[in-house]
Amino acid sequence: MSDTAEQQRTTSEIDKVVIRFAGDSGDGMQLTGDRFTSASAAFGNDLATLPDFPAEIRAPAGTLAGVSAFQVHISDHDILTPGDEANVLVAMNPAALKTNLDDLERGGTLIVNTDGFGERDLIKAGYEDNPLTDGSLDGYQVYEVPMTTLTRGSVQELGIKPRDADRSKNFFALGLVSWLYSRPVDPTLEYIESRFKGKDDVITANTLAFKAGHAFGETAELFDTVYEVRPATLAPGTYTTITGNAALAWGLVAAGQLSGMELFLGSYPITPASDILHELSKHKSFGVRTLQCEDEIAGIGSAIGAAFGGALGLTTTSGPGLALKGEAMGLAVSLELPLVVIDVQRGGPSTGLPTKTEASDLLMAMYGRHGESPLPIVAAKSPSDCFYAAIEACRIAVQYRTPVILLSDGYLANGSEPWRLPEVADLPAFDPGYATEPNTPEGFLPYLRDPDTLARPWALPGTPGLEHRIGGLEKEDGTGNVSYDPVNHDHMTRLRAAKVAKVADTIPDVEVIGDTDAELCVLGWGSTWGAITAAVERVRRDGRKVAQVHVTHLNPFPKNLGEVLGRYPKILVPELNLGQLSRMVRAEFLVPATSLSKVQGLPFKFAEIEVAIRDLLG
Amino acid sequence: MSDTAEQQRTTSEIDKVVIRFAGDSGDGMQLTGDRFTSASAAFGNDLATLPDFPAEIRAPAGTLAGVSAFQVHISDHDILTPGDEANVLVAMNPAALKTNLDDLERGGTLIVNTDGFGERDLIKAGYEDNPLTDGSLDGYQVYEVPMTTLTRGSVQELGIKPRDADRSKNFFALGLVSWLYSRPVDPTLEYIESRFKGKDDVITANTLAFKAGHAFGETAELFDTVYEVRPATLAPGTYTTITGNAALAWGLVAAGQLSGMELFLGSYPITPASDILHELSKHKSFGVRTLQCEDEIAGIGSAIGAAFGGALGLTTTSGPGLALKGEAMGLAVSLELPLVVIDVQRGGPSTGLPTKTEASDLLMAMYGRHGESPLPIVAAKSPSDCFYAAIEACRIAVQYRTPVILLSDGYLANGSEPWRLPEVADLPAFDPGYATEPNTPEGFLPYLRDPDTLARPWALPGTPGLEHRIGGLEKEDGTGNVSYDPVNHDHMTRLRAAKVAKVADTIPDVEVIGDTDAELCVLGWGSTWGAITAAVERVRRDGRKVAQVHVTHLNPFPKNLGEVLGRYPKILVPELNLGQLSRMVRAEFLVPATSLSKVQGLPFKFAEIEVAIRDLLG
Amino acid sequence: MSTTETPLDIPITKRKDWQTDQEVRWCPGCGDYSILAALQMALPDMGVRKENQVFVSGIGCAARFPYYMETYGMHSIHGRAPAIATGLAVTRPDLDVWVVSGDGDALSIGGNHLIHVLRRNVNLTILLFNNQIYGLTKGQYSPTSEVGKVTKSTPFGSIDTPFNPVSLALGAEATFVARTHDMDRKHMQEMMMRAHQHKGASLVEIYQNCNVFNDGAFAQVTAKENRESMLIPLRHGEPVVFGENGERGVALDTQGRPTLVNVAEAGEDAILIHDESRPDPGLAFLLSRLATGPTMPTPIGVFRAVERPTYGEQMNAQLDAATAQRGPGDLRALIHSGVTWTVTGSDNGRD
Amino acid sequence: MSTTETPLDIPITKRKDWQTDQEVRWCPGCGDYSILAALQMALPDMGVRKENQVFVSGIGCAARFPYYMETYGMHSIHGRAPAIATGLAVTRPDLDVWVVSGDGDALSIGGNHLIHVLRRNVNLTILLFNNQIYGLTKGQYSPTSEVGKVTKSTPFGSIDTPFNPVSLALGAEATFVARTHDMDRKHMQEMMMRAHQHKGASLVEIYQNCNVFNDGAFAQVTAKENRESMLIPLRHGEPVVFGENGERGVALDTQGRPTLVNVAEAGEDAILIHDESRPDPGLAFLLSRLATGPTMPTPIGVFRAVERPTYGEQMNAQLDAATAQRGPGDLRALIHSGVTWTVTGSDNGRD
Ligand SMILES: Cc1ncc(C[n+]2csc(CCOP(=O)(O)OP(=O)(O)O)c2C)c(N)n1
Ligand SMILES: Cc1ncc(C[n+]2csc(CCOP(=O)(O)OP(=O)(O)O)c2C)c(N)n1
Ligand code: SF4
Ligand code: SF4
Ligand SMILES: [Mg+2]
Ligand SMILES: [Mg+2]
Repeated sequence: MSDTAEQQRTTSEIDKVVIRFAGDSGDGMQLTGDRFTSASAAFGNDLATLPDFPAEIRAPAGTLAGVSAFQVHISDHDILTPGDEANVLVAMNPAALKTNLDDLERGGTLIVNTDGFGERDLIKAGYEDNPLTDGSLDGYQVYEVPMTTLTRGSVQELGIKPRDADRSKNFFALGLVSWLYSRPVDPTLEYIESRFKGKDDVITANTLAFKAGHAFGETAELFDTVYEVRPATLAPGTYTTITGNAALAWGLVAAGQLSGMELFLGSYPITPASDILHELSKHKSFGVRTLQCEDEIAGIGSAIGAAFGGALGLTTTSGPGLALKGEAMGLAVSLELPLVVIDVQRGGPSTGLPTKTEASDLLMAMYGRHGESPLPIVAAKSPSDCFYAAIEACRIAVQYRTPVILLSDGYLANGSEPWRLPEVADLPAFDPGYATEPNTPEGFLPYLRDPDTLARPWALPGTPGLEHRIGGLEKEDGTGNVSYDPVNHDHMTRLRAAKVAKVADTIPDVEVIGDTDAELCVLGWGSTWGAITAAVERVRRDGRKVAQVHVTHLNPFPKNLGEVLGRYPKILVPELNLGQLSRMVRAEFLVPATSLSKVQGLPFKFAEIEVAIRDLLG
Repeated sequence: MSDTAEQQRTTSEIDKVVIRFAGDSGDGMQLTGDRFTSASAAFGNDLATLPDFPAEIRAPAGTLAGVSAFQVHISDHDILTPGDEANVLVAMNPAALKTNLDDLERGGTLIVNTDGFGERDLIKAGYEDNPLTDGSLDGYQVYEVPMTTLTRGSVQELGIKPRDADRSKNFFALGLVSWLYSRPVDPTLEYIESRFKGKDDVITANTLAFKAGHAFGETAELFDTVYEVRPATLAPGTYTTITGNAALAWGLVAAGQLSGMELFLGSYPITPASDILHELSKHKSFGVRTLQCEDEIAGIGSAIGAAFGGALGLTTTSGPGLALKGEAMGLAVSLELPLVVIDVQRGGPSTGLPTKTEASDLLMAMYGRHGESPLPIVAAKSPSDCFYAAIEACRIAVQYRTPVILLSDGYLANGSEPWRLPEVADLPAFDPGYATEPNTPEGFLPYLRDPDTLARPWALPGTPGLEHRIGGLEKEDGTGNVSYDPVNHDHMTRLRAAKVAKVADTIPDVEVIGDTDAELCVLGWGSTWGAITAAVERVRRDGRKVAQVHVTHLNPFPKNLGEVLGRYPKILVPELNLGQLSRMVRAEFLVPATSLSKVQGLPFKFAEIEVAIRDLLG
Repeated sequence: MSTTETPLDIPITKRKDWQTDQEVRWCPGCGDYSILAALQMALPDMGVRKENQVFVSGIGCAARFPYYMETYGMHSIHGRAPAIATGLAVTRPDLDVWVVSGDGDALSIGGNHLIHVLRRNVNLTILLFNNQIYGLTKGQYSPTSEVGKVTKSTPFGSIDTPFNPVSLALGAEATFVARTHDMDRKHMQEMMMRAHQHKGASLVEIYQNCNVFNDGAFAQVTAKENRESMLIPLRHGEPVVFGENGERGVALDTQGRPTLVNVAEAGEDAILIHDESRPDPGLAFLLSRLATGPTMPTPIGVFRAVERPTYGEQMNAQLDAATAQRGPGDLRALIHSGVTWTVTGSDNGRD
Repeated sequence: MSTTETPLDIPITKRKDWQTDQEVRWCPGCGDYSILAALQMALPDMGVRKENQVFVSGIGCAARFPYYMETYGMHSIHGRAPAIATGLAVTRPDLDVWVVSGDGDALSIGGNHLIHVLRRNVNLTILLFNNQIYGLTKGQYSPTSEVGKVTKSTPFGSIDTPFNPVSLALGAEATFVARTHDMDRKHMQEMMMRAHQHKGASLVEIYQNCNVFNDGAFAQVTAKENRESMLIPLRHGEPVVFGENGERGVALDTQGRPTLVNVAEAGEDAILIHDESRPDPGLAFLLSRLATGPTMPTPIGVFRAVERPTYGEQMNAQLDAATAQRGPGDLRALIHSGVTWTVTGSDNGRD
C-alpha cells in the first residue's frame, strides 16, 4: 500500500527551504529543530538556524509567553541567514500558531497538531474562535495532524502512561517533517540511542514516535509531494555544525594551545553568555581553569590576577556584566596585562530583553571606562567566525599586553551553521614571550617597551631577580614606579593610546566586496554580516552597483578603512542599535555615514537591508 | 625706626599679582593660601585659586612627594584663571622650591625660609648643592628669611616648645606676605580667634607669629617696595569666595528648596568628590539625608530607591566610582526616575592621579552603559557655576524623569573664586508634579507620557490606587508591563532617546562670544572656560578675529550648536583629555573640529591655548 | 504610618486583593508559588494598607515576585535590592519595604549589600528564597549549593563550601533571623508575620524547591514524612526538642558544643532553652551550626530577634534634632554663611 | 613549590632584602610602619623565596604596602584584592599570595569578595589593617567605626553598628581567623607566621593606629599599661585566662553564655579551654563576642585554625584527574568531537 501511496506522490527537488518548529517551552522544540539541523548537516546541506526562546524559565504551558521556536534554513547552495520568512511552520499549539504565523510566507505550509487546539488551549492563546475552522488560515496550505493521539498510539504497546507518551510527540513531528523533506533517519535514531542511554523506555518511546511520524507521512494520503534538498556543493573538507558560543569557547581553548598558555576563566553566569562558561568548564584536560565567581567584578578581577601569574586571563559576560567590569578593565589598561573580555550582547538597556539579540554595546566597549583608557575591540561575524575571532582577540591581548574586548551577540551565540573544520597546523601560533632576564644592566624595568609593538615585558611572579610592583596609579615610563609628574602622565596617556593604535600594524586591511566603483558602500560589523551580504547580492543581481565592507576590528580600525570609505559618496551602516559604528566612522573619518537601525531583539531580514540600499541608491 | 623704614620705602600700585605658597604637607600651606585668599576677597579683589596637594596623606617630611602648594591670583579687575605663572613664590623648604620654581616667572619674587634649607633638607629634595648659594637662583629676586627662628622668637615668651612653635611659621609667612601686599590684617586675626577657639595658646602663638611676620616686613630693611592691589570694580552685590565642591553642594540644597523636595544622597567617599558628601551631611535641617554607603553601587542604588519614594535622589563620585555605577544608571534610564549622578573628574585611567584634575570622563558619561541608554549631561564651567549647574541638572532630572550626569572636575572642586550671591527669589523653581490620580478612566498607566516632555508620571508608594510595578525588563509603552514584543522594544528604545533629545526644548541656545564673523571658533566645555576666555581675549586684543562657544549642556547639545559651528571653517576644541568633545561634534555635525589636548593633571594655561589659536589662525 | 493606625482604619482585604492581573510565570510545581500564596493569604491578617507595601527585588526567578503583588514594587537589578530598598526605607518610614531575593541574588552578587543592611538594621523584611541553585539562568550552582554539586558550570562537581545564610547573617550583626520552608504554609506565614512585625532588618531564609534544576534539595528535611525527625522547631523560652513526641533534644557541653541527645537519657534540664532575644548572637549561632546542610536535623523558626534602633529612625532623628535646633533650613542664610562682602556702586565694605 | 623545598635550598635573607628602594609614604607615627617592619623582620624566618611572595592590595593607606616589599606585588583597585588574588593563587599554587587590606577596602566595598574567598578557602594570607577609619580619603568613618563616631561624613555621629571582623569571618566559614595589634611586634609576627603556614584562607585582623584621623582608637586595650587587663590571649588547649597572673578568665554557663569570671572564685575547671581546631566555629564565635569593640577585655590570638582542602588544590586535582583520564587535550579531537561530515570533490559521506 505504501507502494500505491508512492505512485500518487511526486518528489520535487527544491534548492532550499526554511522550516520553523514552534510549540510550548515544554514541547522540546529546540531539540526538534536541533535534530533536524544535524540530520540536514550530516546530509550535506548548507544551513543556518535561529532559535528563539522565552525569557521565563518555563512560562505557564500554552501561553504566548511560553512559546519556544526554532527556525532552520537548509539549502543546496551556500546561504548566509536563517531566512526572512518560513516556508513551513510546525505549530504544536494555538499560542505557537499565533506568535509565529506572521513569519510564515503567504501560501506556506502549515502543519498543526490538532490535539493541541482544545478549548482551553485556544483561550490561553487568546483566540476567540478556532483559527483552524474560522477560515483565518485560508491562503496557507494547512495540514491537520492529531500528533498527540498518534504518538500515544505508537507507544501504546509499551504501556507508557499518556503523560509520558506525550513527551515524545516532538519526535513524531520530527519524523513527519524528516519524511516530508527526505532527511536521513539514521542520525536521529543514533542520537536518540546515545542521548537517552540508560533510559531504555525513553529510547523506545522516542524511536517509535519518530518512526510513527515518518510512517504517517508515508501512509497518510495527506501529502501529495515529498521534497528533496540536495546536498550543497560546499568546499571540500570536514564539516560540523556549530553554535557561536561553542565556537567561541573552542577558539579560546585553541588560543591556549596555540600559545602554550594555560587558560583561566573568571565568570559569572548570564544569558546569553553562560554556555561559554559551561563549555570551557568541560575541558580541564586542556589546562583550562574555570571559576564561577561571586559577581562579574570578581570574574574580571580573578582573570587579572591569573594574568599577572602568566595565564591567559578570560572573562565572559553580557551587557549588564560588562557595565560592572568597567573599573577593572581600566585597571588592566593601566597594568598593561593581557586579558580578554567577552561580551555576548543582548537587548538593553538594563535587564532589557535577556534572551534576545542586539548589538548595542559597541560604544560602551569603546568608552565605558573612566579616564583615557583605550583598548582593542574585535567582533565576530558568524557562529563559526567566533572561533577565529576568539583566537585573534587572544593574539592581540598577548602580543600587546592589553585587555581586549571580544563582541558576540545572542544571535551568533545560539545560532548555528556548518563549519569547515580547519587544520590545526594552519592556525596562527603566538608566543607569550615571558621575561626571564633583566632588560637593562641596572635591572628589570617592567615598563620598558618593545619599540615595534610598544608592549611592555611580562615577568611572572616566581622569576628570581625580576621582582616588581605594578598598580593603578600613574606610572613612570620605564620603571613603572608611581609618578605624579604632569608631563609623564601626558606622555603615558598618549603612549597607551599609541600602543592600541599600533595593533593596526598586525591586522589585515578591509576588503571591498562587490563593486569597488559603486556609489554606495554598505558598512557592517558583527552578526549583520550574513543579512548584509545576502541583501547586497540581491541588489547586485539586478545590475545595480553596491560595495560592501565588513569590519572585524572595531578598534583600532584597519589602516585602509578611512581611505576606502572616502571613495564612496554614500555609506549605509545597518546596525542592531541606534547607529553606533556609524557615529564612530563619522567622528573618525568625517564621512557622511547613514545609519539603518533595528532594535527589535531580532537579526535583520535581508529584505530590510535590501530596501534601505535601494532607497539610498535612489 | 619703623618711620625711617617707611621713608625709604615706596608703595607701588599693581593691577594684579599671582602668589604661590609652597611647603611641606605638614607646613599648612593650604591654610595659608586660603587665609590670604579670604583677606583679599574681603578686601574686594577679584581672585582665582589653584590648590595643589599630594596624593599621599602625608608623605615623608621634606620630600618632593610631600610638597603642598596653593596659588592665588588677586586683581583689581575681573580675572578668569589662577594665573599661568606666579609672580611671587614662597618656598618653605628645598623640596617646595624644586617642584615649584618652574612656575615662577623669570625675575619673579622668591621668598624662602632659610631655616628650611639645612643639609638633610637639601638631600631629601635631591639637591647636590644649596640653590641659595650656588647661583642657580640668579635672575630671581630672592629674599632669604629665617622664618622658623623668627617664629620661635616671636612666641618665646609663651614658653612654647620649639616643635609646637614651628607649627605657627606658616602664619609668620602669611603675615609677611600680607604686609608686602597691603592686605587687611583683621580678617586673619578674627579667623585665628574663631578657628582655634578653646586652644588659647594656639591662638596666641599664631597671632604672635602672624604679627611678627607683618612686623618683620615693616622693620627689616629687606623690602624697598610694598604693593597695593586695589579692589576690583565688580558688579554691585554681596560676594563670598566659594570652591566648586561647596557651590555644588549648595546648589543641590537649593534644588531641594526650589522644588520642595527632600534630598537623599547615597555616596561612597572618593577624592575629589568627598567634600560634597561632607558638606551635604551638615545640612540636615534642609531635609537632606546623606548615607555613606558600602560602595558606589549602593550609593546609586539607594538614591534610586529614594527616588522611587519621591525624594530627589543624588549620588556623588569620581571616575572609578562612575565606572561602577554604569549598570545601575542603566536601570534608572529604564525605570525613568529622576536621579542626579555627580562626577568630579580626576586623572585616569584606573586610580591614575587621584588628586589631580582631568576632564576625561565625558565619553564614559555618554556611553558608559550597556544597550541604548541615553541620558542628559550637564557640565559646570567655574567654581561658582557649580551652584547653577547643580540646580539645572536637578531641574532636568525631575522634569524629564531621567538620570542626569553632572560633570565637575578636581580643579573646579578645590579651586575658588568670588561669587556674587544670587537673590533666592531669582532662582528657578520647579515642580516634581507627583501623580495623585489615575491618568486614565481604566486606571493608572505608569508609562503614559506627557506629550511635550515625553516624561512619564511619577506616582509615589503610599498613594492609594496608583499601585504599580516597574523594573529593568523592557516595558510595554503606556502600561509599563513587561513586554518582549519586538516592535515595542524598538519603539521604546527610540522613545527613550527622543525624550532625552527633547531636553533641548528647555535649554538655552549657545551664545557666540567674540567675533561672530571670525574664521576660527574655539569650542569648550567645563573648567577650561576661564583659560579659553582669557586666551581668546588676548588674541582678539591684537585685532585677530576669534569666536568662542562654551557648552554647558553636553547631551543633548543646544539646538543651535550645529548651525553655529557650521559657520566656522576652523574649530579648535581645547580639552583636558585626548579629544572627547571633539569626537562628539565631529560625529554629530561632521565639522572638522581640531583637538587641543592636555593630560597633565593640571588646568590649561591660557598661553597654551593662545599659542594653539594663533597657530590655527596661521 | 500604617503601624500607628488602629486596625479599624485599615480596609479589610482578601487574598485576591493582593494579586495582580499579570500571569504568574514560574515553572509548574515551583516552590515559589506556595511562598507567593502564603504571603498573599497572610497579608490580610497583617493589618496593613496595600499602597504602603513595597516589594523590591533583584533578578532571578524569585525576583519576579513583585510583578505578582498588587502593591508598589520594583524589579531592579541583580543583587542590588537591599541597597535600593535602603534608600526607600530611610526616606519613607511610613512604608513597609519588603525585599525578595534568591540565594544567588542575595548571597552571591548581592552578598555585600545584604550584610550591610543587616548591620545597619535598616527597616526591611527580607525574604531569601533559597533553592540552592541559579534557577533563572538554567541551573548553575549557587553559594548555598552543597559541595560536589554537578551543574552546568561544575561538570566535575563544585568545590566551594556553601554559606549557611543564618550563620552569615548572625556574623553580620543581624537583629532578626529566621528559617522556614515552602512545604509548610502555616510556618511560613508565622515567620513572615514575625519578620514583618520586627522593627529593623529581618531576614527569613525560605527553603524553596526548584523542581526543574534542583528538585528535592530539601526533601530530606521538609518532606512530610521526614519533618518530625529532621526539623528542629525553635520556640522562644522552650527547650529545643524535636521528634514525634519531642524525644530528641539539643544540649550544650561545658565547652559550649551543641549535641543532639535523647531527652530521656540526658534528662530534661540538660536540654537547651531557646532564647531568641539574647543580646549576644552566640546561642543563635551555635544553633545555626547544628546542620551544615538540609540533610541532617535542621532548626527552623526564629533564631534571633532583638531590638535595636533602626537606621531610618536614627537618621530621621538627626534631621529632626538639627531642625529643632536651627529651625528649618534657610537657603539665603546658607549661601551667606561664609565670609561675605558687599560691592556697592562706589566703595566696598564687609558685612 | 617553595613549600616542598628544604630550608637549605632557600637563600638566607635579612630584613633589608625585603625592603624596596621606594620611599615609605605613610604619616609619621602611623601604625602601618610597625606592621611593615614586623613582617619584613619575620620573613627571613619563614624560609620562603622572595620571588615566590606576591602582595596584592586594594586602595587605601594600608594598600600602599606592596610598594614597600621587595617581592612581586600589585596595588590594584579598591576592594577587589581578594578576587584578584584568587585568580593568582589558584593558577599558581607555587606562590605565597598575601592580601593587604584596610577596614574600608576589605569590609566596605570589598566585603563580598572577602567572605567568598573565606568560604572557598582560597590559599591566601589576608592581613586586615583595621584602624576603624578611612585614612587615605582623610577621615570618614568605616564599617568598623564605633557607633556615634563624629567624622567628616558624620558630623552628628555615625549610626551604623560596626562589623566585628572576626565574627563576620567565622560566619563566612573561614578556616583561620586571628587578631593582633600594631603595638606588639612579637605577637604580630607570631600571627603572621601562623597565618602564612595555614593552608587555605587565613584572616588576621590587625588593630592599627591611624594617628592622624583616629588616634588612640585601640589605646584602651593595646596601650602597654592596659594590655594585661584588657587583652585576653587565646592559646590552643589552654584555659582562657588573662590579667597579670591570669586571675581573670572566661567561663560558659549552661546556656553557652560566655562570662568574665574571677578564676579563684569560679574555680580552675570552670574556665573555658580554648580549642582553635574545633570543627564547628561555635566556640570561636562565642569568644569573638566577648568584646563588641576595643574598649572592653578583647581576645587576641588565633580564634580558629582548621584544615580544609584549599580551593586551588581541588581545582587543580580536577584538572589532573581529567588529564589522567583523557590524556592531555587534543585540539583536533576537540573540534571534531561533534557530528562531522566530509565533503570530497565529488560525493558527500560522513565520518
Ligand atoms: C549583573 C547581572 N549578572 C548576571 C545576571 C544573570 N542572572 C540573572 S538571575 C541570576 C541568578 C539567579 O539565581 P538566584 O538568585 O538563586 O534566583 P533563582 O532564579 O534561583 O530564584 C543570574 C546569574 C544578571 N541578570 N545580571
Ligand atoms: C572605586 C573606588 N572608590 C573609592 C575610592 C576612594 N578610596 C580610596 S581608599 C578608601 C578607603 C580607605 O579606607 P581603608 O580601606 O580603611 O584604608 P586606610 O586608608 O584606612 O588604610 C576610599 C574610599 C577609590 N579609590 N576607588
Ligand atoms: S527554574 Fe526553578 S526556581 Fe525558577 S521558576 Fe522554574 S522551578 Fe522555580
Ligand atoms: S592617614 Fe592614618 S592610616 Fe593613613 S598613613 Fe596617615 S596615619 Fe597612617
Ligand atoms: Mg536560587
Ligand atoms: Mg582604615
